[in-house]
Amino acid sequence: MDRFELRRQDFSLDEDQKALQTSVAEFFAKQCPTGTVRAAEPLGFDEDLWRRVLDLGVASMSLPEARGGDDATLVDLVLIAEELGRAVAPVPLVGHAVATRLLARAGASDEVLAPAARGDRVFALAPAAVRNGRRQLVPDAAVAADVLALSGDKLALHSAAGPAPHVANQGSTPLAWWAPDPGQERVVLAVGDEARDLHRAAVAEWRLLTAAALVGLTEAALHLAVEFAKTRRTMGVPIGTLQGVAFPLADVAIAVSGARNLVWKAAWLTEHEPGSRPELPLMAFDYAVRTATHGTTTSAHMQGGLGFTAEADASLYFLRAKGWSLLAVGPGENLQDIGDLITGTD
Amino acid sequence: MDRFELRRQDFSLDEDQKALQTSVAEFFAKQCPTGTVRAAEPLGFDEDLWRRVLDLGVASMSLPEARGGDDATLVDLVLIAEELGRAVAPVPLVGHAVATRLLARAGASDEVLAPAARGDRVFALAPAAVRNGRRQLVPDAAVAADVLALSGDKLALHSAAGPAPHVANQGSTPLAWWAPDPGQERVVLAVGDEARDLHRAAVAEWRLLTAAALVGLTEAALHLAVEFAKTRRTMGVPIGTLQGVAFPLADVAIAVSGARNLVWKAAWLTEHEPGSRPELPLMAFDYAVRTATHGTTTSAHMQGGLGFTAEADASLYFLRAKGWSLLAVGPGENLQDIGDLITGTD
Amino acid sequence: MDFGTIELTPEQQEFADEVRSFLDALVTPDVLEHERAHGDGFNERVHLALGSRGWLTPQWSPEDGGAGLDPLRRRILELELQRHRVPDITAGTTNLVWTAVDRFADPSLRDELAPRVADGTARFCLGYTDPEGGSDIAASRLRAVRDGDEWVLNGAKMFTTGAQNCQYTFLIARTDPELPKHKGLTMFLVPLAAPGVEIQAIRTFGGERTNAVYYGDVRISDRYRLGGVNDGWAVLHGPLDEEHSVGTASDGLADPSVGRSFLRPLEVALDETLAWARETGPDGSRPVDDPSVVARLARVAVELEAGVVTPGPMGRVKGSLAIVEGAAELLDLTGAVGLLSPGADGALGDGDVDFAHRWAQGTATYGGTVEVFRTIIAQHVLGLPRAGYPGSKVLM
Amino acid sequence: MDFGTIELTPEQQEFADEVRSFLDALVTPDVLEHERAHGDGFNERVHLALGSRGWLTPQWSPEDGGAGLDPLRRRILELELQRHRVPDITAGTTNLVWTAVDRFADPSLRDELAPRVADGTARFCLGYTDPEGGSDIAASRLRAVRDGDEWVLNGAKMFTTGAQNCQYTFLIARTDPELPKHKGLTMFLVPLAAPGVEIQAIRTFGGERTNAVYYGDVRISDRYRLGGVNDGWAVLHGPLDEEHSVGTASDGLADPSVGRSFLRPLEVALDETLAWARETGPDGSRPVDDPSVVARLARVAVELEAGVVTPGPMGRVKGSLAIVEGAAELLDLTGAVGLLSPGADGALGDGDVDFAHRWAQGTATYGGTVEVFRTIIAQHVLGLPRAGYPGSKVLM
Repeated sequence: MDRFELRRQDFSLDEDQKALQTSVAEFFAKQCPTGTVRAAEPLGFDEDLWRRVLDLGVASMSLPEARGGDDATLVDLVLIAEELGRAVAPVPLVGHAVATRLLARAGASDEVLAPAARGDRVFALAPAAVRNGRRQLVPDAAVAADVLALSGDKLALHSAAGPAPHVANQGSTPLAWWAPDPGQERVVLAVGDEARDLHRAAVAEWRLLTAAALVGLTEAALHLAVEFAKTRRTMGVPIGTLQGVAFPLADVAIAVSGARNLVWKAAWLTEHEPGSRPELPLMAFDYAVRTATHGTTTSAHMQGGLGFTAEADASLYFLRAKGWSLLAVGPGENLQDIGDLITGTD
Repeated sequence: MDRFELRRQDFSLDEDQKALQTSVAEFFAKQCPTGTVRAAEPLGFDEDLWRRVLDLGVASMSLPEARGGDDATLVDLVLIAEELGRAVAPVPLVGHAVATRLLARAGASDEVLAPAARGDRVFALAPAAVRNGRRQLVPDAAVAADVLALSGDKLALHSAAGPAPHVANQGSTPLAWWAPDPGQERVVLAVGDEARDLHRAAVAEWRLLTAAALVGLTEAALHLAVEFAKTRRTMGVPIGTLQGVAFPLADVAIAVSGARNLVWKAAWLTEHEPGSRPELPLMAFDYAVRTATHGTTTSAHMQGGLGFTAEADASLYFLRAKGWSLLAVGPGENLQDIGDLITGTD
Repeated sequence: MDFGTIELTPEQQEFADEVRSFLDALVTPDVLEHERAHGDGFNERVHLALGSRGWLTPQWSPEDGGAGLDPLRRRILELELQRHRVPDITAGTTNLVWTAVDRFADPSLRDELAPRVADGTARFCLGYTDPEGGSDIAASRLRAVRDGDEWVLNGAKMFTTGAQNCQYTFLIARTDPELPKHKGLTMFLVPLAAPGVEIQAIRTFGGERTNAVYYGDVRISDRYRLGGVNDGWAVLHGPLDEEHSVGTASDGLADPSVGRSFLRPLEVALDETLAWARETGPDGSRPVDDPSVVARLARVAVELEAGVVTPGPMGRVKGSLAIVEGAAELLDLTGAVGLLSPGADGALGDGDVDFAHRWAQGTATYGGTVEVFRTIIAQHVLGLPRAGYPGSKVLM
Repeated sequence: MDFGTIELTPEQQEFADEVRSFLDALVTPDVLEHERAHGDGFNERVHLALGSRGWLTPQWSPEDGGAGLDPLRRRILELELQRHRVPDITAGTTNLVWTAVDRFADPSLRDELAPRVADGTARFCLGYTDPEGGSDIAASRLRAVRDGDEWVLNGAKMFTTGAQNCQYTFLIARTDPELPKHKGLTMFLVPLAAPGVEIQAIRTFGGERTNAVYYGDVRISDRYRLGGVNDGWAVLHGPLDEEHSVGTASDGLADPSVGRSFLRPLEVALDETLAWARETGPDGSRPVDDPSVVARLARVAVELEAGVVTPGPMGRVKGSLAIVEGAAELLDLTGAVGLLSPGADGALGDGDVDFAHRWAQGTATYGGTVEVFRTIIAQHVLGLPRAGYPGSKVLM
C-alpha cells in the first residue's frame, strides 16, 4: 500500500445520501421509541416494525435494477444500519440484507430471490462454514426459516418449515442453534472457490453493517450520558464540568467519530473498488466493536447508579454492544482475518 | 487451584527485611543520584558503583551458606532489585545474581562459582536457547565475558577473553550480540531435562527481579510527577487538583501497588513453595512491564513539555521502562508461557 | 511476609469441617437459583441458620449471640461462605451499620437490637443517596423535621439495596437546611415498617435488585436518632470510612484488596472459559491450540491475579477494572456461546460469562464510584491537593 | 463521499513528476541523517530550494513569490513532501504565524516580510509558553514595557522550537499586569537577532530539539507589535484556532485528521515490523506463523487506520493515542532488536521502532496537550459546560 497515494478523503454526504439518512432517522425515531425495543424483548423481533421497515424498500433497494432493486450502494446500507443501531431497532435487517445481496450475487433464480427481495420471509446467513453437519449459532435464525450456509464446497439456501427455537441471550436478538437438515429443501447457489468467495464477502458485509449499527448505537449511548452530565450536579457543579466525566465522554466521542468514518470509507471502497482494501470492513468491525464495548460501558457508568438500572435506556445499549458484536464471529477470528490480509499470509 | 484455599496473605516485612530495604535504599540514594545514571550512559555500567554494590555482598548473599552465601531469599533479592530500579542504577546486578544462583543450583565447582560469588567478573545469562549457533542479544554481555547459555541439551558456562561489543539501545544497558564461540572455554553444568529446567528457572528469576526493578523505577517516576502536580499551577490551581491529572496518577499508583505485591507474593512462593505457582513470577513480570510502560508514559506526560525533555529525570524512567523490559523476552513469549501454565498445555 | 497454607490443629480442622458440611447442607441449589433469579443478596433461611450458629457476628461472645471465633476461625468461616456463594449483601450492610448503632444509638435501642442482629432477625440497609444526589451524599435533601418526641421524614432515597429484607435503614436526613451542607445532617435508624415508608424495587442489568425508598410523612421516635442532631456527618463517617477503608489488616488473614469480592464472578467465568478452551470444537481443534487464545486467556488471568493482590482502596478500583475489562475480553474470546443466558441451550458455563460481564458494571459504582476512590487515592495516598468546588470542600 | 484515486490530466501528471524528481534530488540521505541526529525540524538548503520554487507558499501568486498552485496541485506537493520526509516544523510554524502577521502587522513590516517568507529567508517560531506556564498561555508573565517608540522585554519562553533557525518569534508578552489575565497581553514579532536574546537548546528524548529563549532587556521597535496594545489574546487566537482547528475541509483534499502527521512514524514502524514478522528466525519459523503475533499486528494496523480517519481535533487526540500505544506494542512484539538505536548492529529498521516509541510521547503535548483537546471536544463538540477555575474562565 502506498501510504502517500493521491486519493480523495471526502467524507461528506451528497444530497441523496443526506435525504436517505434523514428519512431513515425520522422513521426510527417515530416508529421505534425505546418502549418498542423493550416490548420486543427477549426475542428481539417486532414483526409490525419489520413490515414497516420493508415498506421502505430496504430489503431490495441495494439489488441491481435488473433484479428488481434500486442500485443502492453499500454506503446507503451503512447509513441505514447506523440509524437502525441508534434506535436499537428489533428487526433482522442486517442479516436479511446481506443474505438477499448474496442471493443476487450468486445469481439465484427470480423464484428464489423474489421472496427475499420482497421480504415475504426473513433470510439469514450462517456465519461459519458447516463442519461435519454440526450445529452453529445463527443470527436471526429464530425468525428465519431460510438460511444461507456454506457446507463443504457448496453454498446453499436451506429452507425449513419454520424458524428454529430461540435461545435467550444477552442482546435479546433472535439467535438460534441451526444445522442443515438433510430433509430440508436445499438450493445450491455456488460451488468451490466461488462459493467460498461469495460466503466470505457476505460475512464481511455482515461485519461492516453490524459495525455501522454499533456506531449508531454507541452514539445514542453517548448522547444519553452527555445529557445526563449537563444536568446532573455534584458539589455544586454539573458533573460534565469535571474532567473525570468530561474526558471519558470526549474519548467516546473520539472513538465514535473515527469508527463512523472507518465504516464509511470501508463501505465506499468495497462498493467502488472491491478488492482494493479487503481488510477495511473487518477493521471497521474490530474498531466499532471495541468502541461500542467501551462507549456503552462508559455511558452507563457516567450515569452512576441510575445507569446500572435495567429501566435506564443505558442498559439497552450496553447489553447490545456485546449482544450484537459477537453474533457471527468466532474467537479472535476477525482480527486473525485482518492479520492474514495485512501480512499476506492468507 | 482452590480459589478459596486458606492461606496467609501477609505482605508485611519483618525487621530484617525492613532493615535490608532501608539500607539498600539509602545506599542507592547516596551513591547513585541521577547524575551518576546519566554519566554511565550510553553503556549503562558504572564500574565504581558496581564495586560498591558488590561490597554490600549482594552477589553472594542469596547463595546457600555451604556455598559461601548468607542464605538470603529471593524475597531479599526482590527488595534489593526494587531499590536498584528506583535509582535506575547502572549495575548488572539482576543478571549477575541470577547467573550466580544458577551456577550454585547447577552444582558448579567452587572454582567456577567463586569468581561469580565474589564478583571478580560479571556473569550473564543468555535468555534464549542457542539455535544453530546463531547469535542472540544478551543483557549485560557488553560487560560480561562469562555467559551461561543453553545449547541443545547442555547448559554451559562460556568464558571469553572479554565482553562483546556494546550495541547502543533505548535503555542504555550493556546489551550485546553474543554467540557461543567454539574456541571459547566452556564448562558444561547440566544436561538434558535438568539443563532445561535449570535454564527455565533462571529465566523466570530474571523476569521476576526485572519486574521488581520496574516497580521501583515506576514508583520513582510516579513520585516525580506527583511532586510536579502538587506545585505546578494552571488556571490558578495546582494541576494535581484537576481530575484529568489526579486520576491518571491514581491509576499509576494502583498499578504500582499491585505490581509490587504480585512481585513479593511470587518471590515468596518461588522461594518457599517452588513449583506451586510457577506462573506467578511470569505474571508479575507481565504486569510490571505494562505498569512501567504506562506509568512512565503517564509520569512524563503529566509533566507536560518539561517531561518530554531529555534533561528531565522523567526521561530516565521512560527510556528504561521498555529498555529493561524487553531485554530477555521474545515476542509474546512470556504471555505464552503463562498461558501454557494456566491451560496446562505446556 | 507469608503466603503459606496454615496448618490447622485438630480442633481447627474440626471446625473447618463443621463449617463446610453445615454450609453444604444449608446452601442448596434452590438458594443459588433464587439468588440468580432475584438478585436479593439475601436468603432468609440461610441468614437465620447462620444466626443460629452465631456466625453472623462470629467475633461476638456466645453470651451476646456470637460464636466467639478467633481470627483464624473467622477467616475459615469467611472463605467457606464465599466458596458456597452465600448471598451476603444484606449481611454486609447490617455489619457496616452496626458499628454506628453500637457507638451512637440510645443504649436501650442498642441492647434491643444486638441479639437480633446476632440471630439474624434484625437487618439494616443503607439510606444514603438522594434521587438527585449521586456520590455527593452530603448534598442529601431528604428532610427530617422535629415534632415533639418524634421526627417527620419526607423525601426519597435511591439504591437502598436489601430494603425489602431489612427491618431498619440507616438514613441520612437534612435536619437544618440553614446550616452549611455538612452541618445540617442527622442520622436515623428508621424502622422500615413505619407507616409512610414505601419500597419500590429497582432491577439492575447486572441481575441484582435494589430499591427506591419513599418517605411520606413518616413519623419515628427520637429514639431512632443516632448521635447528635446535626451531627450526622460524624456518625456516618464510621461506616463510610470502613466502606472506603484505606488501611489493611496485617495478620495476613484478610484479603489485601477491598475489591476482592468483585473478582469472584470473574474467577468463575475464567475457569469456565479455560474449560471451554480445552474442549475440541466442530473443526477438530481446541481453542487452546491457538496461541492468540492462550495469550488472551493469560492476560485475563494476570489481571485477575493483580486484582487479588492490589491493596486497600487501590484494590477496589483495580478489582472493578479487572472484572469490567476481563469479562468483556472473555466474551470476545468465547463469542456467541458466551452470550447465552442461564438456562439457554448450550450456554457456556450456564451463563457465567454473560453474568460476569453484566454484573461487573455495578462494581464501578458500589459504595462510591471508582472516581470517588480515585479521588481518595489521589488525596490520601499520593497527597495531591483537594479541588475546591463551589458545593463543598469535600469530594466524597 | 469519495475515496477514489484522482485521475490526473497530463499537465497535472507532469507537475507531480516534477515535484517528485525535484525532491528526489533535493532530499539527500544526509538531510535525513542530519534531521535524525539533530531533530531541527528544518534544513536550510531544502527550505531555500523550496522557496526558490514558490513551494513554501504554494497558494500565493508567482508575483508574490508563491507558485499559484490550485488545491489539487497543493495536495500533490504536500503528499510528496511527506513521502520524502522533508523536515517541516519550522515551515509549519512560519505559515501559522504568517496569518497573524498578514492581518495585524504594520503594513510596511508585512510587505517587507512577505517575499522573504516566500523565498524562505524569513522564518517564524512560537513564543507562547512561560517556564512556569504550561498550557495556560494566558498566564504569560514575560514583561514588555513601553519606552518611547520601543518596548523592553524581560522574561523567558520555553519550547520555542526552531528558534535557532528563525529570524523572528511570535511572542506573547504581558504589557499590563493590572488588567485581568486575558486583557493585559500584547503580541510581538521579535527579531531574534536583537541584543539580549539568548537561545538555549533543549533536547527531547524524542530526538527533537526545542529551545528556551531568554529575553534580558531586549529592546524592539513598536513596529514589531502585532495588533493593539493589550489586544494580544485576539491576535493570538487566529493562529491558535488554526492549530486547535475544529473544522475540516470538505473538498476531500485534506487529511480528515488534524493528527495525521503523528501517524507517519507509526506507519514506518509497522511496515518494518511486518517485514520482520515475515522473516524466518533462528528457530526456522517466522513470527507471522504465530497467530498471537498476527492478532497483535492486526490490532496496531486497525488503530493506525482509525487514527487516519478520525476527524478534526478528535483525530489529534486519536493520532497521539494510536502512536503512543501502537509503538509500545510494536516494541513488545519485536523485543530487544526493536530497542536498538539507529546505526547499531542489527537494529530493526535501523531504529525505526525505537524512534517511533520515543517520538510518540511528544505528540501528546505539541501545540496543546491531549487534555487541552479533550476539553475542546467536551465543550465544543459535546456541548458540555465549562469548568470555572479561579484563574480563568477559559481553559486553553
